[in-house]
Amino acid sequence: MSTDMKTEFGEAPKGTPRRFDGVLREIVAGNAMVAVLSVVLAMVVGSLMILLTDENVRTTAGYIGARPGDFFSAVWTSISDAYTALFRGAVYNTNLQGFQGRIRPLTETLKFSGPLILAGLGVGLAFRAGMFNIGGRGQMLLAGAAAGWVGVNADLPIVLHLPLAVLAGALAGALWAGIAGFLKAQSGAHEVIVTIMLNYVGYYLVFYALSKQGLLQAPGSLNPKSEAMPESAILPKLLGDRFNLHAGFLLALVAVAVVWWLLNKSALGFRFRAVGENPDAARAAGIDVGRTYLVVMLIAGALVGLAGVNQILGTTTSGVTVDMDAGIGFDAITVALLGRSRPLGILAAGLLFGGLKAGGFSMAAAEGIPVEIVLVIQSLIVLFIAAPPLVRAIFRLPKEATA
Amino acid sequence: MTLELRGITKRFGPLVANDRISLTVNEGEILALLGENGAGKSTLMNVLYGLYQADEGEIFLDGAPLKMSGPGDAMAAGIGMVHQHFMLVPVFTVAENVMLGNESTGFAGTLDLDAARQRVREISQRFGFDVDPDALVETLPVGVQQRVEIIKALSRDARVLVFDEPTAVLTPQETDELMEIMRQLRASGTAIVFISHKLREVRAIADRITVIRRGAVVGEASPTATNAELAALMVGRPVELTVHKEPAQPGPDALVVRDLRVTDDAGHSHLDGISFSIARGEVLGVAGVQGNGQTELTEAIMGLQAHVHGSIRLGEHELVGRSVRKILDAGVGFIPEDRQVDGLVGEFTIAENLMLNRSHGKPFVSAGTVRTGFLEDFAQQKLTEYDVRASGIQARASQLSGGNQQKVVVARELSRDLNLLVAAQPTRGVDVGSIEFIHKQVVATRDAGVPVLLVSTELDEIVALSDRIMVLYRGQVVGIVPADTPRETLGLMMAGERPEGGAA
Amino acid sequence: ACGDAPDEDKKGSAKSDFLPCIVSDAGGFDDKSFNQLSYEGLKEAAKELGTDYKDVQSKTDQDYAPNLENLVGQGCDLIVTVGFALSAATVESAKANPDIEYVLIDDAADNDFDGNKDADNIKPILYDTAQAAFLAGYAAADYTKTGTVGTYGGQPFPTVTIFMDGFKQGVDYYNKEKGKDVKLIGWEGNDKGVFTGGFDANEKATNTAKSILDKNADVILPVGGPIYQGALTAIKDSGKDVALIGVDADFYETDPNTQSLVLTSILKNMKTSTIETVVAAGKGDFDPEAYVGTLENDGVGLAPFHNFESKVNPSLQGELDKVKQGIIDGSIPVTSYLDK
Amino acid sequence: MSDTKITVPVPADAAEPVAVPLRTALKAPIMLGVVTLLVALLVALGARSGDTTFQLAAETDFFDLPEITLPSTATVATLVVLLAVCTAASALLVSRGRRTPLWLVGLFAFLAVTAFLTWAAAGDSLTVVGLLGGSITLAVPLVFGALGGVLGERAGVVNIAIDGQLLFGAFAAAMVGTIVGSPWGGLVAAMVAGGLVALVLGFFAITYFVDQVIVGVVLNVLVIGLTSFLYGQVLTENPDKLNAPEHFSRLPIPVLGQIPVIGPVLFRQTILVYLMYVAVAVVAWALYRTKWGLRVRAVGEHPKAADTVGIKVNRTRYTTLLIAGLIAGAGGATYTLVSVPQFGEEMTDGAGYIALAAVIFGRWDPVRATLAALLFGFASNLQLALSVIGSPVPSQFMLMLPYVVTIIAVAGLVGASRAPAADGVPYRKG
Ligand SMILES: Nc1ncnc2c1ncn2[C@@H]1O[C@H](COP(=O)(O)OP(=O)(O)OP(=O)(O)O)[C@@H](O)[C@H]1O
Ligand SMILES: Nc1ncnc2c1ncn2[C@@H]1O[C@H](COP(=O)(O)OP(=O)(O)OP(=O)(O)O)[C@@H](O)[C@H]1O
Ligand SMILES: [Mg+2]
Ligand SMILES: [Mg+2]
Repeated sequence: MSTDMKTEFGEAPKGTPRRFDGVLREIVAGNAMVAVLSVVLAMVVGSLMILLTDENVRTTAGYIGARPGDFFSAVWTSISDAYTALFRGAVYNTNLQGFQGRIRPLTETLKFSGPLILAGLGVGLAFRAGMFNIGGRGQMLLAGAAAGWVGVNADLPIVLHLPLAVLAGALAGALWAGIAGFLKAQSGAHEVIVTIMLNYVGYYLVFYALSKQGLLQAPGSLNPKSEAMPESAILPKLLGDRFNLHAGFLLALVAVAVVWWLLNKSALGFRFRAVGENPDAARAAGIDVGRTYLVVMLIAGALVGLAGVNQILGTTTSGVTVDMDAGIGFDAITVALLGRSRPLGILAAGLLFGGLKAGGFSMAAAEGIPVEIVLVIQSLIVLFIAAPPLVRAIFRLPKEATA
Repeated sequence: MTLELRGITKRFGPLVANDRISLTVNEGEILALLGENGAGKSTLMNVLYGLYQADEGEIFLDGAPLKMSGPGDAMAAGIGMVHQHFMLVPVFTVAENVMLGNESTGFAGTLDLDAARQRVREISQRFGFDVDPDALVETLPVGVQQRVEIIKALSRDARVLVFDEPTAVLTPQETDELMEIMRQLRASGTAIVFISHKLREVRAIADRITVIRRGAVVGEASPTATNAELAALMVGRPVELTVHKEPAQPGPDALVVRDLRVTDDAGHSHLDGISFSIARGEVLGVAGVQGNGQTELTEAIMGLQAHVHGSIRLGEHELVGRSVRKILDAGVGFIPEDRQVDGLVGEFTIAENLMLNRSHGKPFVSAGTVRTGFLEDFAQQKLTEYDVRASGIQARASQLSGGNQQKVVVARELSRDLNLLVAAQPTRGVDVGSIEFIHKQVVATRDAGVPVLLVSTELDEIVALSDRIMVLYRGQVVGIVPADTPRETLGLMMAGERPEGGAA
Repeated sequence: ACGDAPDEDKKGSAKSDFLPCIVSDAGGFDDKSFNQLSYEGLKEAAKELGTDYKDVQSKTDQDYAPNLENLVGQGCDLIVTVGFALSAATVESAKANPDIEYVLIDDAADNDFDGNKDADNIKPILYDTAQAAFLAGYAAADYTKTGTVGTYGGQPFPTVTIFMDGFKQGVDYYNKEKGKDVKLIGWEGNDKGVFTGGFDANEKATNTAKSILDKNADVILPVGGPIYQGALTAIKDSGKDVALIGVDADFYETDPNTQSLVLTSILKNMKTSTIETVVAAGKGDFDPEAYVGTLENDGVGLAPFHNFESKVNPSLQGELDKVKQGIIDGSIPVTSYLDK
Repeated sequence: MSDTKITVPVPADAAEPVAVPLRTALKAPIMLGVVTLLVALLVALGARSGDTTFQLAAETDFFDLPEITLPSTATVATLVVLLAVCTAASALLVSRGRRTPLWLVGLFAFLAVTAFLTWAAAGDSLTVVGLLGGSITLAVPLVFGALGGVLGERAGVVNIAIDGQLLFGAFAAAMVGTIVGSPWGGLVAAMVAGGLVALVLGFFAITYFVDQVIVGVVLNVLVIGLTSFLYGQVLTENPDKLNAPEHFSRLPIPVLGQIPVIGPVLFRQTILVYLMYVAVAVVAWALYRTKWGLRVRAVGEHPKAADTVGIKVNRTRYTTLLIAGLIAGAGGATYTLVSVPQFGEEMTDGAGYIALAAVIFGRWDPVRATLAALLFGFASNLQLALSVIGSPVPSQFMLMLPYVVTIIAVAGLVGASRAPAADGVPYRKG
């Protein structure tokens, strides 16, 4: 992951950033067919695991010789029930009354995708400038804690309170990520190490604040948890109280637009990309590489921070906890990679993962299918999508002409 | 022994890099391959060496077909290659590089480094090289690296040797030495394929010359042909080989460098108190074997070196201690010596590369936003003006041939108001057609009253373009001499000898 | 091998249509602690009632609300939620679904701290574990030969530190009564103590235990699900004669590997409470009144010495009975976070 | 052509030299200064009275070593002075254009740690042997993981999947170890499991040119998903038969184990620790001294150059990756065959990422990476030891210690490091 290979060595590969790209570009070039087939393939593997968990399938397998029909119908029921539950949990639930109720799962999907998109943007943006931000967890925690602190402690009307809390969160995320950017710029400390370590430091810091009266712990409580957020600091619900979908999703959409502008239209984004693709040339062209690392990490941290804000002020308003990042900081890496670090790609990947998450809860509740299956399906989708030739080979599709 | 290529065709996707090429090389003979950038010379040699698989055609050694699945087979057949882009592992020592792939081992696969060192010494002795087997390759000057490549090829007792542009990075003396080695090898029966853009060298050493254009053989030429004939054959049109320029009209001194010292992070000194000045409308050429401080000099002017002492004044401005951006804003244009590392962002489009060093304001950026329309018009105009051969302004820089990449850099640097042009190796690896063009641009810049600092390892280029020549040796100025100083004198100066009559 | 096909689908057997459900906290149902015990309780209750049941595990804090919502969607009649972490989500779900009965284990469901539970249809189940831990502390102090006993926890949560708190008070009480100076390592009160930083059985747990044994402790109380596994390894490695005190359930029965090591266990009868509550609810007698397990109502207690019967002072059991009586009648004060 | 005379450069006139700060060299004295200040602050703000006792001997030692008892405040004060002297020496050297020598940094670190320990353990005693020995045990999976990481990256394959290899290794060791009834079986299974993850990584990264970072990150998630799934579905169904592996117990080495201090720290460990010593030595030797190692390094630095001398680049990468996987997998076995006798979900708790940090911290060198992992182990164990003593610092801050130490070390002492040049770049032939 270094970039200081020097001249004379002919074709010795230079720097890393390009590694995030070459193959990825191929993904874009590869058609939608591969994406769809990747999902199918991942679902097939998921099916095998679903079958393993199904008792009916296991018992009927016991007498498959005697009555094979039982087995196959059990297999069919098991798989179709599972994926129906997934669909019902993520998109449209035919079991419920009225369109409003039936479409509710879709709104849940949107709700879950909000923070994934925000954090994915944070990771993806940093990627584009050649920084691998594994620190999503810490950044979300600090951001959530800061937003929660403002939420609980400021006594303001909603028009001031909410923006202030959101801002505090974004700022905290920015500062936490900024440490990695700053150290990289100042001493070359590898951002992978620093962001990993900051995850843990942030966790214990927030834990401490939550265990300390006067800091974040709810007054009178002994649990490491803050008070619930007051009305004036809560992101408004978008579709009324019957739905959980809140303004955090709008925040995500706005962030997609802003990052898109930033990367594709702005001078700052131009510098980010230049540094990410070739820091040597960027430096020779008068771009301050160190400063760029710092700036990109600040913005990336703010974006990831917004994901934390989204959790505390939107999804779970009952108070800050040390677990509030819910693994989103790490999922964001996968989202960003699947979205090829491009804003629209991240939007799509975030929606897909949000849907799988919403559907996963429904599969677990309805069919007792462990949520780990969703993890497996997610990771397989990413792997297959990243290897179009493999998918083509499996489905015996014709080879794409190599560019 | 005879090596024969018959009807070799190699395609990269839709591009036909080699189109039914046939060649023969005989024992004790030097065959030169000529062709402009991208003609397909290296590709052909890579096929010969087993690095690429030919799509069609066969290779015969002494009439027997060679089955080649990799370089291993080529080496086994006695084919060796000195690659255009050195195939050396920078962080390995010379001995390690030479033994790689051909290691002698002791107990349990332990490397026998002593044997490798011995082998390096042996070959060095035979050809009069001075190479330390334990030196790290990345710390060696390119000229020495070139020798390591040669030792590597020789250490495997090759009967056919391919030299792909070995002289691009050598000084005249080194080139002469290399020629001598090639003659020695020829005398001992080795068959040699020699690739170079330098017509003088080709004519001096080749027994036969084959010219390739756009992947196909376009003709044979004899070593007695003139440079102009060869160039025309290569490019397919007449080429002006000499630079026409009026005598300089130097104005007042514009760039004044005083007691410039540059050290690296480890404290080693690279420039040891050098002083010189360049007048407006004057080209100062910096000659010297690579690694004698030229790189550090250009980088120090550009603000790219960390530890700089002394003074670099451009008009009113002191440049030392300023950021690169401020220096660029002061009107310094910079053509870096390695376009792929410092000059271009490979993944960026031509248009984006054209605005690379002006991303902070007018004319390409307003209110923090890139003015896409303006940029595209600008890029389109430069593409035409500089005759950049590409599919369009949205083509990625990495997809361009070296000559065209260089044109993009030159276009970018020359399309703003300059107070100084720093050009390092502006034509390295560029074919004669593009060299002609770039040289014209440098002269035009001078004639517009801009001082030019030209660094080149190519003595021809220095002599052709410069008004005065400064020779660097081990971080010090050996002397600053007029452009008509004899080559022999320059050569001696490059080896560190002070010219007669000059005070120390 | 192919078996015979069953004659009839067993699923057809008669069932009550009462549907009890359970959500774990992030520890999961195999945490060897409250999730597991509550889950076993629920399963047993469902069996007793002859009903189906549904269970979902949470992976993180963010899963509680969606899990509850999906269970509501599945038509659950009663939902058991385990752990203080689920408190807020449970209250929210309970308010939105007044027809469903909720049982919240180990928390008072009072998130506004007004001293009252926040929704009428929640039954909080709490345990004043400090009382039982007090007895364990007394027993440990009496048993130790080195004069040093130790404890460590997973994370400083109140449900964890309540064990350590009670244990410390027991040791202190013993010292005062007997004029001894038994030292306790690993807990000073006020969040200062030894914690592994998580509830995983891992090298950290082992090393933590090891550090405590290095300080010469010969009785050790690990608090927090599977982290006691670390103590097992550390004890075996040390080659010393060290006794282990279990938590939640009687380790002697739940983990036979510990039989030669376990001095006693601090019992929190979550399984029983869950069974009783769920069965009552299934029969239509859901009582939303908060339940606090104490020594008096046998909600908490101390397990028998089993193999250590012969190794402890013969008088110890008698003394413990007396102390227990004192705690019940209030003559021996035991404080914990539950008294606020 | 105005000038025919040779001009010789004039000596510099009064151009005032503008020096750009020697940033790299300055880092060390600055960092030392910061640490000195921190330690001094500890003493100033949280003065603690009493003596601090360092126990050198383990109880079962052959030799009896004395305990060292030091008056806490006086000792710390003396040490702070010494720290200041070291800082000054470093600053002096840098001002003379030299670098801070490693031994000075080492001495400084030793003094700083001693000062901190003396302060934190005032009025109590500290078992040095336990502290150091525990550091090694805590570092075992990190060292194996880091070795795997170093090997992979030296061959040009970024191995972010270390965590997956550790976790899968732990899982396989627990399950197979139980079924087979021998920890050796478990160890072999763990290695195979690690190798399997590595092969999947290779399959996607080498054969299909998928971005190695993607594959690595995703494989970690995949392994978490799979092991948690199998754990829930299979292991918990019958824990006694599937998830109760027999343990490697401690195996003191007869003579070596009796050496004072060193013996109990290094040579009264489990077989896995001894395997770790061997692994570090063998990997270091193989990488730098054998034909295989030369080829691996060549492939990671300049695959095309390796190709031109007839080395099969992708085959070399596959085999190296496989070996790396086997090693990392063995590290996973520590979790279930040494630490605790059972598998638990996500039980590696991100250790693979820490191992990755050790790889970078150790500059892609097996021995340095091992030292980095040991430093981390030491900081973790220090945290434990101090919280057991009853340190005045809240437990959350103690738990932060290893991570903060790593950041300080990376930012202050290591700085920019250079990965193998072709690290992460798939090799395609023309
Ligand atoms: N050369 C550069 N390298 C890296 N980041 C830069 C550079 N120039 C500007 N930036 C960043 O982009 C932001 C906005 O760009 P802008 O061109 O307005 O910078 P600026 O510092 O205001 O420019 P100027 O110095 O010309 O006033 C700056 O605040 C800074 O964070
Ligand atoms: N690996 C490759 N993939 C795709 N195209 C290639 C590849 N290698 C070479 N080419 C293309 O094939 C053509 C011939 O390239 P080659 O390197 O053989 O030229 P050359 O004659 O050696 O030029 P030069 O004088 O610049 O070295 C060029 O257009 C080049 O861009
Ligand atoms: Mg070529
Ligand atoms: Mg209340």
